[in-house]
Amino acid sequence: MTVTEDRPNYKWVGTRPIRPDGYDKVVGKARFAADLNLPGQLHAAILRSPHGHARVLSIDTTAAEAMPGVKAVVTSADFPELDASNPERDVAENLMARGVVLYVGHALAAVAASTKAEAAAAVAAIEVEYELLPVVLSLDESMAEGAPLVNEHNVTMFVESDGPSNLATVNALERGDVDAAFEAADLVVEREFETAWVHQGYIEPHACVVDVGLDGKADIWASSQGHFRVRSQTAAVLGWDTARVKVTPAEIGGGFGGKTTIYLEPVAVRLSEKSGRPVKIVMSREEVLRATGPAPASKARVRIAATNDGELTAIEGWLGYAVGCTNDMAGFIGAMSVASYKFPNLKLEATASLTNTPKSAAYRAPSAPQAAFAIESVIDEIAQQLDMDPIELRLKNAVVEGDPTAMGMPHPRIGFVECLEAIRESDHYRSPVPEGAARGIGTGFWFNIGEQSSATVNLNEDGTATVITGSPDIGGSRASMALMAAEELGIDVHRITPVVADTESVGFTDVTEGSRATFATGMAVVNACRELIDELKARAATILGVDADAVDWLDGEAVADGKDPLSLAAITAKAKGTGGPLTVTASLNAGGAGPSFAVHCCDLAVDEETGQVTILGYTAAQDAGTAIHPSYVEGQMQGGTVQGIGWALNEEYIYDDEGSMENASFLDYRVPVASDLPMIGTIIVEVPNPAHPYGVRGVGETGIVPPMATIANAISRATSVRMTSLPMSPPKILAALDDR
Amino acid sequence: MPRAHLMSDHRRFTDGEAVIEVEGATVGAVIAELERRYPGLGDMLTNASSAGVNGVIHAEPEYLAISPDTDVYFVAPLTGG
Amino acid sequence: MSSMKRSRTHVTCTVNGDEVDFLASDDTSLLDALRDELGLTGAKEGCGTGDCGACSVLVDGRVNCSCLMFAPEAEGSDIVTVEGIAQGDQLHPLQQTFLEGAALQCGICTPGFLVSAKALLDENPDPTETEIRYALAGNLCRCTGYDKIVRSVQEAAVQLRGATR
Amino acid sequence: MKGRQMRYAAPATVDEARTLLSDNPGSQVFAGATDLVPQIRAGRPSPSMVVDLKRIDRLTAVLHEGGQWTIGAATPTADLTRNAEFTAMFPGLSEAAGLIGSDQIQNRSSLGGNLANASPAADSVPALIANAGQAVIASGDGTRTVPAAEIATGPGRTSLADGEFIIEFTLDDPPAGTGDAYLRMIPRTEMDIAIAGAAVRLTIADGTVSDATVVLGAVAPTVVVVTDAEAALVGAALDGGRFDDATLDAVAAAASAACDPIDDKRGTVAYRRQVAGVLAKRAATVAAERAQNGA
Repeated sequence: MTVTEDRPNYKWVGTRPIRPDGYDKVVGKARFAADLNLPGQLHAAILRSPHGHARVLSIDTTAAEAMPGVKAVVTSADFPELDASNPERDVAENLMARGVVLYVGHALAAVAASTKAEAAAAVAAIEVEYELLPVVLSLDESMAEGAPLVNEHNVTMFVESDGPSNLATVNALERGDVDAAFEAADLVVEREFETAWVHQGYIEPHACVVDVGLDGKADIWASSQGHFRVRSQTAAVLGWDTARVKVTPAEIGGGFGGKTTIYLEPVAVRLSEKSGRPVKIVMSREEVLRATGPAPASKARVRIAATNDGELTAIEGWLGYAVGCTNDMAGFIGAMSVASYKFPNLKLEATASLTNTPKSAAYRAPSAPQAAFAIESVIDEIAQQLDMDPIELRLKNAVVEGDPTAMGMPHPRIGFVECLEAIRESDHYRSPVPEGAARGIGTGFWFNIGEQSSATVNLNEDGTATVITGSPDIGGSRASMALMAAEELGIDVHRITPVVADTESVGFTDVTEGSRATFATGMAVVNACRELIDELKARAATILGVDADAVDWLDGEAVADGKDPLSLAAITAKAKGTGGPLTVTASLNAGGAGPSFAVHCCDLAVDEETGQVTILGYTAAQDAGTAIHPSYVEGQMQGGTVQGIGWALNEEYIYDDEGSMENASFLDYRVPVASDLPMIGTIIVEVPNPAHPYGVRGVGETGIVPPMATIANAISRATSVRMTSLPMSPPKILAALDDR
Repeated sequence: MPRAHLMSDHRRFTDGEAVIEVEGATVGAVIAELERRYPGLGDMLTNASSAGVNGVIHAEPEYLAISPDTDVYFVAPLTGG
Repeated sequence: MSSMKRSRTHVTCTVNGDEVDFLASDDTSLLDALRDELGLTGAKEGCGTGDCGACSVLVDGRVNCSCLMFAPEAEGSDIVTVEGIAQGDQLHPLQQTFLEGAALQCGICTPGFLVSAKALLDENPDPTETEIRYALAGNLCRCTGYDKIVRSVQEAAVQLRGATR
Repeated sequence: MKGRQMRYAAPATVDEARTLLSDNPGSQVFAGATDLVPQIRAGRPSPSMVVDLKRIDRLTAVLHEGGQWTIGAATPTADLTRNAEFTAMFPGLSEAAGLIGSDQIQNRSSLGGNLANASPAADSVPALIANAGQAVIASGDGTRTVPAAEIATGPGRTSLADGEFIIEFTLDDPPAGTGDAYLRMIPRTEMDIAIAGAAVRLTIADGTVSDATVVLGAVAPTVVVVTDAEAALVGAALDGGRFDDATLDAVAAAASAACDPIDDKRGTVAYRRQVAGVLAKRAATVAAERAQNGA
């Protein structure tokens, strides 16, 4: 179902063609990073710390080097030490510990050998002497007075430093007079919340294949959300010129933010250099869970003031994020993600603190889900106490264009109200709540980001086109690029081949994150097509013998008064005689990414004897701006929602006292399975983003923001118990029911 | 004159003032003037901020031209997932 | 120790209709043998412990996690991987409905889902939604939320029943 | 690893398997390896040799003769859940066997492996014991037969001597008016290890329970036979086909009291105790229904 504002009648945008890369993916031909093999290739294994925090007194690799099949061994001694001002120092020290290991799973050394088994055996033969240091695992421990230092290199960002600290960032936002507003309030609800570490859980473990030639250049095939970032980070970690590194994007098996940074590539480069052979590294699932980016655990304290007629007058709160062993922006962004309601008075502080756990990474709308869980729970409790419909309460306070975001800047044109109305009018919300079940509502939003993209569009001799971009295709973006190009050029989408090119074959493009590929890279494609059309009109003028400004471009044809229209193919056929190949590259730094709001509705039942939650029905409405390929917009909404359901119900890192993850497998790190879920209904709301030629907002992030509160709110209505700690697993729910 | 809107973290440089009127034809010029008036603030804005201008967030706003009636919102830089 | 030879076992089996043979160490998984010895990289390793189903293959018509099988166990058996589901240039209805129904986003889990769904429909041509969801519970997908996968299997089942009616 | 490489062998007879085991110290039998492979990946030393029991016909055969079932120890559990006659007679055991992992796992997992791995949470074991399953064990040159209940002695520990392995299980046809059920608690709907499980088998004559077995899993180092719950059920009369609340409460209380659980990543002591009681009374309700409808 789609709710659409008036918009032009598009021919291709909004249709659902089969994605061009799909064929290779359903027959097993698509090449993901671990599927690539080069002649003479070695396999690498990585030695990882068994300790949560320790000084490395010595590493002895002599026995490992003598093992059968071993061709190269590297440690941090094989990498330059980056100075503190280098923005990639944390990345460098995360991928090979220098002197201190900061978490269980921190890489210390790597071996390349003829077989995987030989590499693993050699890693086991490396001898390391450790001096154990105190381990800090929780936010409370990290923030405690006199807490041991997690990472002696960390200084608090953006403030005058008074030396190493566990504090990563502090961000405060304030407007109005919060104290007066609470004084005057009819109703105040205050709650504390906590959320656990969760992993992005992409099914493809990190992998790369690297071949360093005798010319000193590294050829890298990698699974990443942005191969230009792989290039820049790899070069920075190695102290190399960027031009020495070429990165070819393999198909990527899921990222969700977790593949916006590197873990392996420079290690493979050094192993390949030392051995003179191509080197492949593939992480195990256990390594993925122990050593790659979870999303921060968090705590929150939120207090909201309301009037008896449901006006939300003030919010005061603190959001705390545990960000792992190095600095991270999570806390900074967290405070800003509180921007869905007008709140004339607002006082928020967000802090991020270090822990001896893996360096955290972005995960879909980073840091917003934790904040939304807290705020949307409290708002729902206000609706319960005022006996107001939860949608009506939100509609009464929802931000519209011109209302301030948390940091003050006015919102641009947004579709929050439209999403609330879409759920209110939906079949789901209008249907009676099933017997024995309860219904919850929750909302969320994410800013989305623009950043830099490039696109090259080549028109071929026969009027077909190749659209080349640098944005890895995680979930159907090739299809979206082809659709926008088809709309612009006026040719059949099947005559367009979208390509994701390597770092030497397309202009610089930032990482695929923040839902920016269809927005920003799409804008580059549109710009390139528009330039091409100008050129096509000029060529048509030559062919037709008319002035250039007498030619119009309509439905894929050049038209001029008194002349037969010229098809695109007719013009490309004469390209040689009219000035040569028709090709345009467009690059941009896209501003104006449009925030995307979502409203979710969930029916669930709680087994009050076991604490088990069964999701019976779920509908998500989200403002996509314009859905270029609606199937993949729905897919982003459904995927984000189900990740949020996992975050809400069962996913969590369980650490032992030493900081070792006890559930580092898909058996016990419990992502939702098919039988846990109903169909996830979708309502695409289309309030076009005025800053994009087709109104695109970007849809990847927001879906994960509402589910936790949506589910907690439904549980509260089912049981009269307010769950404030994620995950809301059966034991926790049963304990809360018993305390009722 | 353009108005610079500061996040609360930045206001310690300005005695708590949240909105400062500053002369400048680009965001960079505004930052330079703020640094001159409130030493330390300009560096902070350069390192830790994006700028929201006319509803659009700019990641590296130094050379962005602004008109005299522009509101410049300094906001934390964004990343995504 | 460096003189230790890794002994390898000679395994003969049928893969996607072709008789093949390969050499593999006894501790090699069937998954690694398919990928490294036979170059069939359609089956993926997502976990290596039988928890994600990305490595699913049919062994004598039954769906198995090839990561849990030792390569020599394949001796004499009939194996079908995702590469063997299409008939020549004719996609299997499941492959077609997955494409049309946008049942894949990143595509890493797709081979496993196709193999498991084929095993289901081979045995039960008219499964309920619940039966589909439980039959696919051994296959993790992190992109789609399963909705479009389940719908595509339902649609393929309809088409297959139509074709055999 | 340590310089030796694991070997694989697929004997065709029980005797060949015996010889392989005795000739190769550190060797281990397997059927599905659904636990073995993850254990090796998690760092447990590999056996010197893995002896595949699936190529021995007797170990994958399912026979029903003379009022007795004989089930090869390496039979894939999918063969049991798909066996309509077996499932009609032992619906609880069939369902329990069908809860061991995904369809992929079901085509590999076996009653023998599930029992011999000696996980306290093994799904098929409580129902196997509730149905008085006997294990036929290859021992020395011959065989010995013991109740399945006597195999596991603690987490990962069994009463099987070196070189011994389970060949098959025998189950007598249940008497008329008998029904069984197995329920477990997992956080998801599939793919998890049981936090608690309960198997109940009841025989009902003239509306009164004449025989009852209640066995819990995942709440103690081994399965727990809850004699107090059995006592509460034997003699209990059904009203409208159902037990009264007092009987069910007594079953639940006895089950909870019989637990000796641990806190771990999968559940807490308190939760396991509480839920074991809930599962026991629910399983008793289902078993009673089956006992009255089935035979």
